[in-house]
Amino acid sequence: MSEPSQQSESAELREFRAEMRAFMREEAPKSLLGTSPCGPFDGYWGGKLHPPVDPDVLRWRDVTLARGLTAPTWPKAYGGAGLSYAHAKVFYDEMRELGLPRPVVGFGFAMIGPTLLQFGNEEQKLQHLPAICAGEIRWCQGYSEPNAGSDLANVQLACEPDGPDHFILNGQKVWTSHADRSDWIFCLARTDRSAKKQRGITFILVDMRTEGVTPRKIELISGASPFCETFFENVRVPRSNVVGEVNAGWTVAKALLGHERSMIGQSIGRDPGSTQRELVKLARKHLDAAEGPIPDPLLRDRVAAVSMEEAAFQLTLDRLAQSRAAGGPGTESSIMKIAATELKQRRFETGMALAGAQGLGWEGDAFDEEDLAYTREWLRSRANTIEGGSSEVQLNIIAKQVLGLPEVK
Amino acid sequence: MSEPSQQSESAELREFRAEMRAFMREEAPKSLLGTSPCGPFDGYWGGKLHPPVDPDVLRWRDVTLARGLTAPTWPKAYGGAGLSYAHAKVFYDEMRELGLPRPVVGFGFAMIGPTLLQFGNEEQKLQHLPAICAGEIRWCQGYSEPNAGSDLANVQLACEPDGPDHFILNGQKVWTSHADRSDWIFCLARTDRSAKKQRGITFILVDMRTEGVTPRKIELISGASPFCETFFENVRVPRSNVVGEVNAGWTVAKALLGHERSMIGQSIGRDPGSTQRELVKLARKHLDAAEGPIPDPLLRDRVAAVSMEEAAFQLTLDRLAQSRAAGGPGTESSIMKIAATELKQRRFETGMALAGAQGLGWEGDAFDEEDLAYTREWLRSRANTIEGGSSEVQLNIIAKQVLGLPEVK
Amino acid sequence: MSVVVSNGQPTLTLVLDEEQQMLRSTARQFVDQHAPVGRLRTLRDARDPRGFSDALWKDMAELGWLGLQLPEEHDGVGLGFFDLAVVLEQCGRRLMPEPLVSTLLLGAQALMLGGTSEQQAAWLPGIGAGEKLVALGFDERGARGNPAAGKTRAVRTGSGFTLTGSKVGVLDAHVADLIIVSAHVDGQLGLFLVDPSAPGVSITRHVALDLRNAGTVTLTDVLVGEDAVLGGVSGLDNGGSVLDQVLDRARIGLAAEMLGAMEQAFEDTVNYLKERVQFDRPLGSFQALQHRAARLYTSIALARSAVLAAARTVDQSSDPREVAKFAALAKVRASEAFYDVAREAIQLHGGIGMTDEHDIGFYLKRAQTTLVSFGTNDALRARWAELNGY
Amino acid sequence: MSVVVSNGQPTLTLVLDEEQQMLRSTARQFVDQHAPVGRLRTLRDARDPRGFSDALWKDMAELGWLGLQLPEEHDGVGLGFFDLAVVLEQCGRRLMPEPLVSTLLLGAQALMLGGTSEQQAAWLPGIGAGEKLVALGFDERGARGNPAAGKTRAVRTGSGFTLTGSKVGVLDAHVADLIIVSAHVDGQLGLFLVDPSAPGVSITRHVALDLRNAGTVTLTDVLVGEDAVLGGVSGLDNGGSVLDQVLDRARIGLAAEMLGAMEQAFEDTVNYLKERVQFDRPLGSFQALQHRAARLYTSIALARSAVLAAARTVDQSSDPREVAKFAALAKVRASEAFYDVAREAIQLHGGIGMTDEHDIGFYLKRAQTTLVSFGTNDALRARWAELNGY
Repeated sequence: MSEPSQQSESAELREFRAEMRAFMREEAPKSLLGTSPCGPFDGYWGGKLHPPVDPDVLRWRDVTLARGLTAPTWPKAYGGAGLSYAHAKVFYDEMRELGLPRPVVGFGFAMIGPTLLQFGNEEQKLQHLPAICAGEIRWCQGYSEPNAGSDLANVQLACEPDGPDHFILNGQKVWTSHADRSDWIFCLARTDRSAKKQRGITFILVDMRTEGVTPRKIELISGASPFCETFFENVRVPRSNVVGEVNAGWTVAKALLGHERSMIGQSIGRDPGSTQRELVKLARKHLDAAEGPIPDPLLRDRVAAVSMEEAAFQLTLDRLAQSRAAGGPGTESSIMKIAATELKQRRFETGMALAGAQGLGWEGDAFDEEDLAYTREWLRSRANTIEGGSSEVQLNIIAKQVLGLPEVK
Repeated sequence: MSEPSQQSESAELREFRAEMRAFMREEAPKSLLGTSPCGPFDGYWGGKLHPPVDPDVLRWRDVTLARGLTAPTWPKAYGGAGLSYAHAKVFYDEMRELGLPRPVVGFGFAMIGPTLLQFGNEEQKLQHLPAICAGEIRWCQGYSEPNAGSDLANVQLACEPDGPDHFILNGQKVWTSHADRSDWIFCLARTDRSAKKQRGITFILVDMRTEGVTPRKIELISGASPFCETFFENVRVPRSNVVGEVNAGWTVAKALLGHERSMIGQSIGRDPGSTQRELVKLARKHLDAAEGPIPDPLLRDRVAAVSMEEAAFQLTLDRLAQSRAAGGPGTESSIMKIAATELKQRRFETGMALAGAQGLGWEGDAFDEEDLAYTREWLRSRANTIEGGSSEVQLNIIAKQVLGLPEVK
Repeated sequence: MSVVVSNGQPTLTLVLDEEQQMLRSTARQFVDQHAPVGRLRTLRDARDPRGFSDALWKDMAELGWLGLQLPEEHDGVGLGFFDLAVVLEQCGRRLMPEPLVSTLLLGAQALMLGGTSEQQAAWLPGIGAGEKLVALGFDERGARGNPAAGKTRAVRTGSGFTLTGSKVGVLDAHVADLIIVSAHVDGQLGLFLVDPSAPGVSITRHVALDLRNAGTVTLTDVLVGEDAVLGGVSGLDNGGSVLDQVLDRARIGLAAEMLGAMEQAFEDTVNYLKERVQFDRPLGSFQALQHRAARLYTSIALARSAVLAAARTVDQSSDPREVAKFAALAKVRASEAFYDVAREAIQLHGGIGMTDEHDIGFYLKRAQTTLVSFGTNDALRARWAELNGY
Repeated sequence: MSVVVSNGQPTLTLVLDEEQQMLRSTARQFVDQHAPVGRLRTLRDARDPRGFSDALWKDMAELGWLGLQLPEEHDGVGLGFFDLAVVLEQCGRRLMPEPLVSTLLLGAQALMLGGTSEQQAAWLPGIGAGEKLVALGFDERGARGNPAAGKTRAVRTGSGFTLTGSKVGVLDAHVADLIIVSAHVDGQLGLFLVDPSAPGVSITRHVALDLRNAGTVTLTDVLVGEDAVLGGVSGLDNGGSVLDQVLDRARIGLAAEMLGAMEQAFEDTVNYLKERVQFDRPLGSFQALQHRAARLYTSIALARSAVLAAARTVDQSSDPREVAKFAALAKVRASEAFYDVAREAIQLHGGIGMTDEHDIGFYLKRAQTTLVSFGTNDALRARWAELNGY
């Protein structure tokens, strides 16, 4: 965990900070200032199906894209700005300072982009990365299947050769968030049934407009959701869409999962102190106490406990980011996934305790919109410890990969 | 879970209750009245090494022994009274009502006695059971070994034939409570190293005065303890001391474990409301609040929570006893072991929170005796979830035997 | 029922006698057959105006369950509260939205505990026959479940009282034939019998999180006669105490429902663990999950004892403080266990447990609702402490 | 040290720079080599009159640790509190009973924050050199750690004050060259420098649960001069505020020790799980235990961030309220994690973990002691809430 001398770097970064600040003051549409916490999912998701209503969103995309700043750390050759992580952090810090949204967001940046940079061939990089940077293509994830659950390697989506240059896909994916709004999907598919489970998997990219691809929305216990099931019926895909080697997709898949976990941790921790503010606000509203100590000492204790959990979590995000920036280990995405999602669940449970009977509505005038929405969010939060790699899977990873505890023989 | 008609039984039991009451009023030494909660371990432990100081203890033993009441449910032929469990409960209820101790207590009654009744041959029953009833012989348990931990079947105590009629024992037992005060020990010993682990075990009784048996006391984190290590060096034991068949001791051992678990659950739950009384007393003492609500609402909430846990536990003991009495399943000793020991730990943790800085003493005048003792008891309580079958082992048992969850293949 | 005395404390009978076992098994069969949890989804999506099945309610009346605990003089079966709890447990298994809590636990108990013989005669036979539904309103916005904190007032007029105020979360108000409300009058808390169709009464139904049915009852200068006071005008100062006892019984009855619900959710989850294969093994063979299931099982066993003891105490004890203690105990232990079970049930079901099309999510919605209803765990622990003198 | 501003909040540097890493690794080596936990047993059983090793203390002085944070003008190294915390963490690993908390966290901080330059000159060089030990008494029987609830009084005399009262749990009082005590005077809380050998001072040592050393200091009409007031007579009304700040630093320093302790106990436990074979498998291959270990690891990681942030804040923030917030955070998160780790460490070690001859039990004794010292979690959560305006 050696850390570069802060002194020398600061000078260069300070200069870059000033440059970015000036750029944003001049070029960012005024209408967007103060509108966003600048999290990895707060902003324009791109894609052909739902162009933005607000032309300023496209203008902000254009001015940043021109400097490669929609994907600041990606190489310039693929539409990025070739910046270091430290520089990128300065850029995001400054946007956050101004409440500016990231110019384009989505799974292209957080998941498939970094994966293509690592495993894609030159043609694939040139085909997809600039399109992601420009927000032209929106991506969704085709990992989970109905019979797999946490056992992601249990891939059944059939992928069989069709002539020398094509594959035919048949089967079903589930939990494909926003599949109905996406242009492309990255999939795990089964190319060899005789090999050991992790062996016969291929990582393949599919254009959602291909004939035979059908997304269907899933309703959750909290109501409508971005999740879909996606069905594949004789879907013909060029062999050139395979990332990495045929039957070697599991390696690609695991790398992408690491990107996903970090992203979940970061997206939940993106607004320091927000949990405390939210709970104190709910306490003031529902306990009818405009100021001073929260009158119920047990609820006050609970709010403080969750708030402290938030603070410790937030500081841990900072600490690990600094450790990574200093070249230290960055293998702690599993603990952040667990900590982030359980913090979120405790936050909503505490909020529900504060809301009391006002949290028991589903529909109807007896409840205000805010209360009804909060209850739905509480329900939704139960999925946080399941999706993106369940807590149980993360605990397995920590036990084995971080603590080195032995496998069962 | 059919229940015998309460009406008819009550009449007979009422009569028996009156009889017992009269017996106790007349025959029990006055000096013993009101001295005991009548738990399975509160009283005279018997044995040759430590005869009781108080002659009234022996008188109480004598008058009950004459009626078989030191072991009320055991057959008359072996020194018991041949009573039903329902009658025995009435007897204990009445003793408890008067605060009378059980006449003799110990592992003879709670563990080896019931096991000999089930698995011993006639000679063994006649040799040992009356001696237990009379409190002549005190028993200790030789199960655990240093390398076994929860894996009780991993028995290494070597037991090799020495001529046709004897075995020679070599090895070590650990956690042999009160071994230094006991006359006999019941042991698991390894008679076949080639067989599967559970197969080559023999259940054998050993007179502690045999040459080569040496107990050594163990000090715990809480200070002095009843635990010992017991060493066996070329200890010669008659083959007639084997209970059940040679190499078939594991069946005997498991039955005894069931008796042990029930006993632990019952001994902890023996005084309903005692946890609440203790914690309220500690709160009044340490928070300087002679009456009224406990002034600290968070501590008050904790006391109430533990007290409710106690009440639910106590009621569950009653419920399961009633269910057993009515011929229902009695297989729930594992949940009672877990519930009892964790209740005890939470009770002491809460007590320590109430004591605050007064709980931080080991020795010295700054602390009163009661506080010092309480701290030791808190430390001691940590062993409750380890000894007598760890919580982990109990959870395994519940998962597999009660819930029927599958084993790993 | 026998009370065995040990150590000065009565030992409560906590097992079912033969008749109760038969009752239980009949109820279980009926509920399993006629009241699948999926009904909740259908009723919700169809925006059913009543939100439960009238036909089923009538069947339950015919089976004698609605009059189970009602006195024989009012055409009831004359059994105990314990017997009612046996049935409620089974209804709770499938989260039945029928008006059990409103009519049997709140309404009927209020009438039995506080009503004049005329009032009882007027309402109890209809309740037992499944012909009359009763609601009870005691909570108000901002009162957080404490009846004394409500603002509804009754003002004496020449011939009776005028009621003004607003009650929230009134279970089954939208279908009730009678609504009992608490109101401050002359420094007391009185209970009043209100005709839902009387001028000045307005009822707004809402869809509740757990798909039981509830609404807001607003009273604007509603005129009632002296005979509308529960227990008659002479019993006006008794309302607060009756309401306390009614709420204690509601806590116990609700806890019995919760017991059934947690048992069913747990059973479904254990079955899922046995069937669902991941990583080429049944999920249930993973030790970390086994231990969690075993802990839930232990919590449920302890909750069961608390609930049965509380129900038995209603029948055996003449001391309302004793019932109140057991009510707090049963509700708290059941709430804690139920919430844990419902939460873990979803987690252990994984993604499918989060979908609306699977039934298991309904248990979490019910668990949260019961956690808050008739006293939070915090409030009931404080009540327990107070009743135990600290 | 750089402060990066994001979102209006300063980002604290939470990683060690190269010098700090070297300091850490030197400290770790030293402690591992010279301060095994088993020492506690030896010191206890020998009834050692001092209860710690003077020789080790001198070695630590020579390594520069005792003067690490003291100003250079008083012969100190002039580094930050963060650097001191780096050393404390390593000392905590092996539960060192040397007078770190008393002398460095309470005594030296009080002198630095509140002392006159004469007082600092008189004591700080000796502290750094390992020649002077300082104790601080603020708690009294029944005061439950709240200095304001103490009953010790200072009464003005002609030439100074007479002190009367009794302080409990005073760390290292039995060996202190100076005892600082809080006392009410003229409606204020003052801090007074008391010579342990002065007439009227009596010190009774006790053996503490965690084998750190503490005692009761009884003051009977102890006469002190005006120069005995910390900060001088003019600073008399400042005592309460200085004491608050001293206690916040003690919380943070103690939390750093706790961090080291939990890390060591956890490491020992994980190693035990890897080595110990039961049921023909290493214990650590059982998934239920793996998950519990993984959860502890997560708690420790979060505690670490809170502790480092708090230590850094002492150096970077001029706002005592900000330090107080972080102190509460660090102490609570460290206490919770440490207690869990220590409890689980024994459970996972099984029977051997319960024996006095094994070291792991000492961690639980320390965990309980730190849980109560310088503010319980309940009290510190209330303090956090108050500081955050609710």
